[in-house]
Amino acid sequence: MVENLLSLAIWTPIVAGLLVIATGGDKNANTARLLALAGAALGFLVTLPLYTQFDTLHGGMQFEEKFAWIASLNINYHLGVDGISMLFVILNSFTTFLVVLAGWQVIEKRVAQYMAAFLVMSGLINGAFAALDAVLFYVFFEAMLIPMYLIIGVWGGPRRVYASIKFFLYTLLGSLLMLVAFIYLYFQAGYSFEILKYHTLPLPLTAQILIFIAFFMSFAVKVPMWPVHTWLPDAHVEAPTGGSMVLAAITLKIGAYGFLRFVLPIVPDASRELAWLMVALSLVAVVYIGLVALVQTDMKKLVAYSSISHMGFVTLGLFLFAGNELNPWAIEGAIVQMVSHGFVSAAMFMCIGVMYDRLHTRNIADYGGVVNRMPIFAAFFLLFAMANSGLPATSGFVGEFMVIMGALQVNFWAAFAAATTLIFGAAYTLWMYKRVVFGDVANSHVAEMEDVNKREFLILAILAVMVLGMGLYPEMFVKVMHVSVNDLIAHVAQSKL
Amino acid sequence: MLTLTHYLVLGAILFAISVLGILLNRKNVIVLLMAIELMLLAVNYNFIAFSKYLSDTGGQIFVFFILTVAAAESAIGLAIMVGLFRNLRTISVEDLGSLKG
Amino acid sequence: MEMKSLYLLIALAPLLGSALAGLFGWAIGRRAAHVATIAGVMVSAIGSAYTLNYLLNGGEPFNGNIYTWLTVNGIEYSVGFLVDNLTAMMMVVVTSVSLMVHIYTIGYMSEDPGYQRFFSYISLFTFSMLMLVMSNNFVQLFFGWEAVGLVSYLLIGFWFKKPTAIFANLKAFLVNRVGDFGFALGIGMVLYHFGGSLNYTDVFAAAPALKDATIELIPGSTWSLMTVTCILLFIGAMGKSAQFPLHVWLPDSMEGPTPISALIHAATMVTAGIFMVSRMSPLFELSDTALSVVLVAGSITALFMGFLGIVQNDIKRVVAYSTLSQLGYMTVALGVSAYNVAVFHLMTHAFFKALLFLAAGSVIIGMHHDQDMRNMGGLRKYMPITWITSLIGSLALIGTPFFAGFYSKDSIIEAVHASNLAGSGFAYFAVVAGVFITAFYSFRLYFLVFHGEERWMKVQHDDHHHDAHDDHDHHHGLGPNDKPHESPWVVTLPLVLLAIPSVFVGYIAIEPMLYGDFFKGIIYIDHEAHPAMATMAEHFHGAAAMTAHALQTLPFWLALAGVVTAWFFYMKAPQIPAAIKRMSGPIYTLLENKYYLDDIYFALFAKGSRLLGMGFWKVGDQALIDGLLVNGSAKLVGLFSRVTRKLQSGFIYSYATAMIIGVLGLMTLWLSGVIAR
Amino acid sequence: MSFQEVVFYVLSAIVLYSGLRVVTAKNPVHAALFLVLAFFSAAGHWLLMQAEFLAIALVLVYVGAVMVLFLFVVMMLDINFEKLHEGFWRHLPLAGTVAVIMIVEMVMVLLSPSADLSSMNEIAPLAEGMSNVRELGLQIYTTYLLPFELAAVLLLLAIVAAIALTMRKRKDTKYIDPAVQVRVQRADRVRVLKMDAEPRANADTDNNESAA
Amino acid sequence: MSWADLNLMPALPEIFLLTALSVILVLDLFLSDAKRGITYGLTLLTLLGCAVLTLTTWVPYPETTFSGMFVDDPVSDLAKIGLYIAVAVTLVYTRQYADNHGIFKGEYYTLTLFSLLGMMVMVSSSHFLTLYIGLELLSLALYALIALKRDSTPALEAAMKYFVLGALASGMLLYGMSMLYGATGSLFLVEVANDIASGQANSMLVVFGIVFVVAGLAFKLGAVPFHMWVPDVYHGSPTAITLMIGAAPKIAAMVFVWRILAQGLGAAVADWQMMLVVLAVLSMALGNITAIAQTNLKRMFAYSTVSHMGFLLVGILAGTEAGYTAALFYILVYVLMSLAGFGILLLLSRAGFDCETLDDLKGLNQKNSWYALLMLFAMFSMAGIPPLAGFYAKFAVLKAAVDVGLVWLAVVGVVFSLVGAFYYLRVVKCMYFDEPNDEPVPAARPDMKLVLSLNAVALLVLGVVPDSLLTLCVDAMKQSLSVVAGA
Repeated sequence: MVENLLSLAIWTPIVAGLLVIATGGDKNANTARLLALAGAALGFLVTLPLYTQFDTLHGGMQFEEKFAWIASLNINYHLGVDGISMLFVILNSFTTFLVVLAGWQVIEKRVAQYMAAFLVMSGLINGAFAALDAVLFYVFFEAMLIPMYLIIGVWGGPRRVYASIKFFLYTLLGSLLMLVAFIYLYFQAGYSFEILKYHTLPLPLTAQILIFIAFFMSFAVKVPMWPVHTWLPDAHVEAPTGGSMVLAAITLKIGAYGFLRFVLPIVPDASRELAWLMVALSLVAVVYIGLVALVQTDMKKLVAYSSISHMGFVTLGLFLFAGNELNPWAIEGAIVQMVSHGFVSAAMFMCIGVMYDRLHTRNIADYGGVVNRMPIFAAFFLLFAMANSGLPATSGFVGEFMVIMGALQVNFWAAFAAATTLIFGAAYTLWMYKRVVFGDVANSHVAEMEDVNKREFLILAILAVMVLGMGLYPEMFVKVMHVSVNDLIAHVAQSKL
Repeated sequence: MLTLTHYLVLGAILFAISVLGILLNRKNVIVLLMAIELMLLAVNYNFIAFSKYLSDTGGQIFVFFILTVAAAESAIGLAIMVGLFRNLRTISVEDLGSLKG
Repeated sequence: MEMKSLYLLIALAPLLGSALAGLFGWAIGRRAAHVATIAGVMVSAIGSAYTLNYLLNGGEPFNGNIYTWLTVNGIEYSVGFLVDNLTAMMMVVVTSVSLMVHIYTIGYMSEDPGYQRFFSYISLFTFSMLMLVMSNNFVQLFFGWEAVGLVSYLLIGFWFKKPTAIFANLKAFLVNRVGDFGFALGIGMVLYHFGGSLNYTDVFAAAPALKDATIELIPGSTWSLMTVTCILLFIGAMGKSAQFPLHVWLPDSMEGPTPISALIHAATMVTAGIFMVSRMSPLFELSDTALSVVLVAGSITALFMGFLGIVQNDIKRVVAYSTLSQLGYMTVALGVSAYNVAVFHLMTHAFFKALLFLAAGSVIIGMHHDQDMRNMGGLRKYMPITWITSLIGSLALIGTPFFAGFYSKDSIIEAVHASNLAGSGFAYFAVVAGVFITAFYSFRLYFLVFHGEERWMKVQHDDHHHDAHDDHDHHHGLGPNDKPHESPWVVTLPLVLLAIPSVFVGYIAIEPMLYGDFFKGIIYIDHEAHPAMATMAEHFHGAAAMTAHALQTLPFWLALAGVVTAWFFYMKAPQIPAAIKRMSGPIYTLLENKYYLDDIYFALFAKGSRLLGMGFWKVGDQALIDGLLVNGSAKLVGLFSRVTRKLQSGFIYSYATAMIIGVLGLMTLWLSGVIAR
Repeated sequence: MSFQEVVFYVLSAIVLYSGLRVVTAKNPVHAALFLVLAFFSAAGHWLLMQAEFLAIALVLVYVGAVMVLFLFVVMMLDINFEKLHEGFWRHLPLAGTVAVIMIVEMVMVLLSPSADLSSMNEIAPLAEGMSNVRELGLQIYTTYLLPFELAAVLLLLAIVAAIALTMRKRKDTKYIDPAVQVRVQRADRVRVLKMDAEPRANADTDNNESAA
Repeated sequence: MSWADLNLMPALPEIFLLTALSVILVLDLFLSDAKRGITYGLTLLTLLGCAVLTLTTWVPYPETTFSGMFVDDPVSDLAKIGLYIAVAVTLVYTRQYADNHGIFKGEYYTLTLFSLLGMMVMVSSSHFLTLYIGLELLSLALYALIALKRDSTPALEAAMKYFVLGALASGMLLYGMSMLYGATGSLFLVEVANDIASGQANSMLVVFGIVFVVAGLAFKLGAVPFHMWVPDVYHGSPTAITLMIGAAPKIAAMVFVWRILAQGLGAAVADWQMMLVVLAVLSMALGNITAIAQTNLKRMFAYSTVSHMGFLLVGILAGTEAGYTAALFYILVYVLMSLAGFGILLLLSRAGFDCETLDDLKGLNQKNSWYALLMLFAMFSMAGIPPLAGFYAKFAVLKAAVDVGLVWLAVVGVVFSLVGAFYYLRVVKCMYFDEPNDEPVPAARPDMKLVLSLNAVALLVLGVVPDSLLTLCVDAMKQSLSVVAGA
């Protein structure tokens, strides 16, 4: 068994990123690409043992690494994953690999910087998922804003400046408050930034609620939950395809992961007290945002809104309390939904990216009859559209289904509202699909479109396999999380007052 | 009988007068500098009074150095003012408003 | 173990065929594609037949899991098969009709560029439908449920260039989704209240204890758990089986190629709801309220959708409305707890309706893809096989004694008659009136198509599809000098093969299915509370006796009246329908517009939700959140910034003043602190 | 009222009046002179407190050096005094209010019982044989050696700075180097030129005409 | 006291500096303009010598000399090392700029050394008088440095403003000192501290004095409302001098404030804490908000300085060892960030062109991505985004504030640093997102490029492994405070 797997997962892509940027200007673009691909592939490969060597019967942290990092502030370089976070480390490294592929030809300017930004970000994200020290988490959590800011701003669309700054400030606002909460907890926990220590820390309700609010500001923005979601459509629309993929597939998950790792275990009583609010906001996200998605004219915006709506399921699942108990269906469903959304949203953005690369417009109205010119692409797109609308046998179904099942066990009407996504989700996705893909060739531009090339095919095929695989055999993903989730539920059930 | 308070209050009033001077003389830098000299005078009053009433020479020595420093300060200040006047042909504060915002 | 492998083979063979044709169709060519898929379905069909035979001869029903799909809370949720008589019967129906349709498609789609794709789809459908009927649990049922929906979506939109087709498929999917919405919630109720398992056996075992359980959905008012659960499940059935008010997608689904109208929108998929409710009989039996809802929904569908069949001119749409109406019949049967009657009708209907559709398809081929009956007439001479088989199908449909439809339909009427459930009075009226209407529109179609003058000679060819202004590559209709030809053997063979069971299957199957042990232990009926089946059983003395008795019953004469009226109106006095049309202006318009339900739905739901979404977006997101909160605070900071910038006036005195005020402020702050102390 | 008090109040009146005049005078020259007066009176006060050395240093350093420098600059620069005094009365209310509040607050503090300044109300007489100058001198060259040295550095800095800021090597100055003057040779002073006779003036006009 | 008792060892760096300064002053007179580089080299050598002396005389406890007026403790040593580095880096960065802008004179270097001496005295004084003289040494040298570019009206205007306001601030500081003197009867920080701690001091006068002292200190730091000189002086001065003002003196000012408030008035923390809270909040708010409206980078940096000083005050006002440590760390990191930020501006300036507006940075990434990256490090570090050093500075300060129960202040701090992030982002935006203008990137001296790279990369390195510097600060502060508390 290799030691320091998590460190490898974090630092491999970062080092690769630095190497890539060292290739310099666009003269060496091809070297940069190859190097980035190798780095991303290696980064993905080193995460695989996390799954294969994972002990599914062990609820605590695994692959732990710990040594003093900033001794004077009592901050440790403490890494570890449980059944929940492990999946996301792999998912992230996986997505990065696809993103590097996705940007292969599309990005022509400042290739090395583009690739490096993604690789570095991948390492940082892995760090955020693996960190067991609050400050270490925070460092990773916030550091990833920098590459993302650049990705949106440098390679983004026409309104990229607005979008990137909005994205940055929005997310910074939340995380800064979280930092204050961490510091407060540090003193409460007897001068420690150990997240696991926070989990066992008794706190009065007022403190819990304040900490909850601080965490909420941070993670809700990241998820994003209504009403702090408006950065997302802008960021997605302006970001290059790879950026959107990573944003949707990974960074949003960090918000939800934060709720799992921080909010629920650290302030369980406040979570219970405010669960109604979380549920309400989540349902607003599902219904309201679903309707908003319906009227979008920009494909990326539509998918962005659909992301918000789908993430609403995640937050809904996380806060379904029946009495003191969290619902296992809902929690696991939320996690499954997170993973699944990672595949599906990445795939959706990839599809839009493929079309954008050909027509340079994201307007639904500029398309029509794409299937005539790009049948293979249309087939993939359909699969992902179906996954996006939660069709069984795709990954999109599993999470939504589980959350609805869980919601129903807690509150029928919550489940009722959540289940409307079956209708809205299908409506906005398929309506878009209809307008874009079906029909006769709409204009001369569409008539010149060419079907996916090998590289695009590879990306879409890999994603398709994942989407179907997860839909047909979710147990593969779920079995590693049972023990961790059960521990979490048992932990949250106990009051910390 | 003269008490410490007498001198301190006198110093305070002088201080206030210098403040008044600063607030009033919005245009004349030289008078502004003079007002600051008045402020230093008030400080000196305090130091000497305390020094005397506390029987500690430190205060008086402090005053000695304040006088020294003030002299050096005036030299540099006036040198700057001369330089400014050479460039601007004025020392009106109003004309020193190019840096703002 | 052996049977399990067989069942796996049955389910997966079509999938394999589909994958071959779909993924590699471009490489293997048209012929190999249809060979592969037909082979797959053939394997399934033979396997199914073997299974049925095996079960009928005392074989053990199979109930087992294949693999664990998911584990939650320690409970495993598996993919598994439950193969009992009901399933086996469904398998046979599905695979045999599917096989027929596969063969038929060779001829029907021969000119279509999407040939391989089509085969892939229908094989995929077969797989999905098999998964649905073979499931031993709710999740897999839901999977099949949605998968058939997906294929239906794909097939309705098969001609994706046709705006009407892609409108129809979206509509079908979404309306079905409304049903699924209820269905999913129903599954949730089952999961939550029935002990955490989603296996049929576990759930049915837990059900009786929960008969009187109540839940409080709205604080203060208690509901019967069973009623809520069953109604929610039934909403799913309403979507899939196109029951009022979720029926609107089915007529539009005729935009798809005819073979799939036969397979999916007549014989199999739409009956999934009927199958599901029958499967759930141990639950539905426990709630009279739910049964009443089923009954009323069914009767409304049976009657009112029949009316719509009368005014249609598109050959496929007539058949479609007839399907709707027949589905209503089945639902009515479910409502009166005559589940086996419903399933029986499902089976007979599958054969004769598939036949009718395929025949209609054959006519359409003959007419060179013109579907308007007003352009047809006298085809009898040119398409004899089609003509005969159509006649058989129609006779079966209207319930002509001895034909398959007679036994099933008459049984339904009897069952309703014998029922004492709330709403059964209306239901009885509906099904009886429906008999006349069915006969009328069926034979209206028959006469218009196969008899009378050859109208295609006269008609100027304009686009008379209601809103077909597309120009897809199907050439449209016959020219004045063309002659329709009988279809090739691949088309007519399935017609013939389907005509056989359309005639005989009722006579053979009625006794075991309705009154025998065929469904014993599968369909559960509380005979005390719902005596319809028991009452009927008392009066049943064999199929032959039933046939003989038919002449004395009202339905028979009504059917006859319907046929005669149709003959009179469309053969003898074609001016009468026109006159009626003129006289009954508003009613006719109402019918022609399908009770305006489409328009209402469109305005209310499609437009309404878009309006709402637009409002949320423009007002909520853009104006309030972004405009006011986000950009607003940014602007506010900017405003502050400009103000504070002004403070930096550039003048020494104002800086000095600031310092002095600062000192004064600090002093005052401290003084007030001292005073406060 | 003792003599000392009388002197104190008289001097105080002069200090405060001249202080006020410093900040209100129209003409900076007047202001400077009033400042001189204020310093003189202050020196008197300090004498009252037996700080003789500082009293004299104040007069020497301030009046003798700093104020002269001020006056020098004021007079050297050509300044329009009227313009500098504009807006004086406009600012008076605000400035006055601030000043009054400041006085009130400071005096309140100083007079408040909790400030407790009454406990030290006597100037202790100097020890026998000590004078103020000796006292300070001893301290400055021993205990306060560091500040003393630093003050020296500060003065050096002031010299360097003042020179750096004001000394200019202007190209147009008529600067004479004595060393050069002394070493001067005849050849440097007288040069004999041979010139052609100048052409007649009308030659120009001819040329001009021909050019035209 | 006799000469034999005088231990000059602790003051060795200062003595060396003064000697070298005098030598350079004289030597420079004999150098032609072409050989001015010798002065430059000598100055750097002097700094090196000082550093060597400081390091060799480093002891992990406070040593006093000159009758206890001069103290050489680890904090002062650390600060001095910081000062040498800051001044040396400043000189390296400004070498070319000074040449291009006509201030490449001997006075530039001697005045710089004078100011350095003033700063060193400031950080090593334990007596009000030496503190004052040190402060004046620094201030007078800076006034002169600003005015050194004699033909530049903005520079002179800046110098004038700085001078007048500085004198006013000195007056206030002195008034406060006089009150403290009156309250305790001593000018020695240690005695003042002991008197206050033992309750012998006249508490009314102490607090009265504190008001004025705080005002004077706030001016040095540039805290609102005593900050108004900052933008104008930063803006008006030649960029080289701006850096001279904006970097090293901040360290001195911080230690100066720490000496007075923590070492002298530590026992009266309750009295000055509230005042500093007001100043800190105002500084963070006004600094950050006003910076948004700036298009001139120097001005923007000025306002950002104001806000940073607000943050620094949060550390100091905690009044705990951790707080002081945080402040010390903060100021060191801040100086590093300022150096990097201004370094880029200096790098991009050339004769006749000062790079000082946002537009001047447009498209820098396309012109020279390495410079852009360095500036990016500086900007994100200033914004306090990990993994750059600026984050830990903010973090340590916030931690100190929360420790003493000022959670709300920490929240206010982070909210305003969010506002602040905006304008740092805007700089990055200009460099990375905008299309470049025609202005070419001037060639820079290799030593400057190297130092600047090291400087900016250090921000990242310190962000990844901040512990070394932090530990230095922690130890220095602990060793410096322990004896005072014991005395």
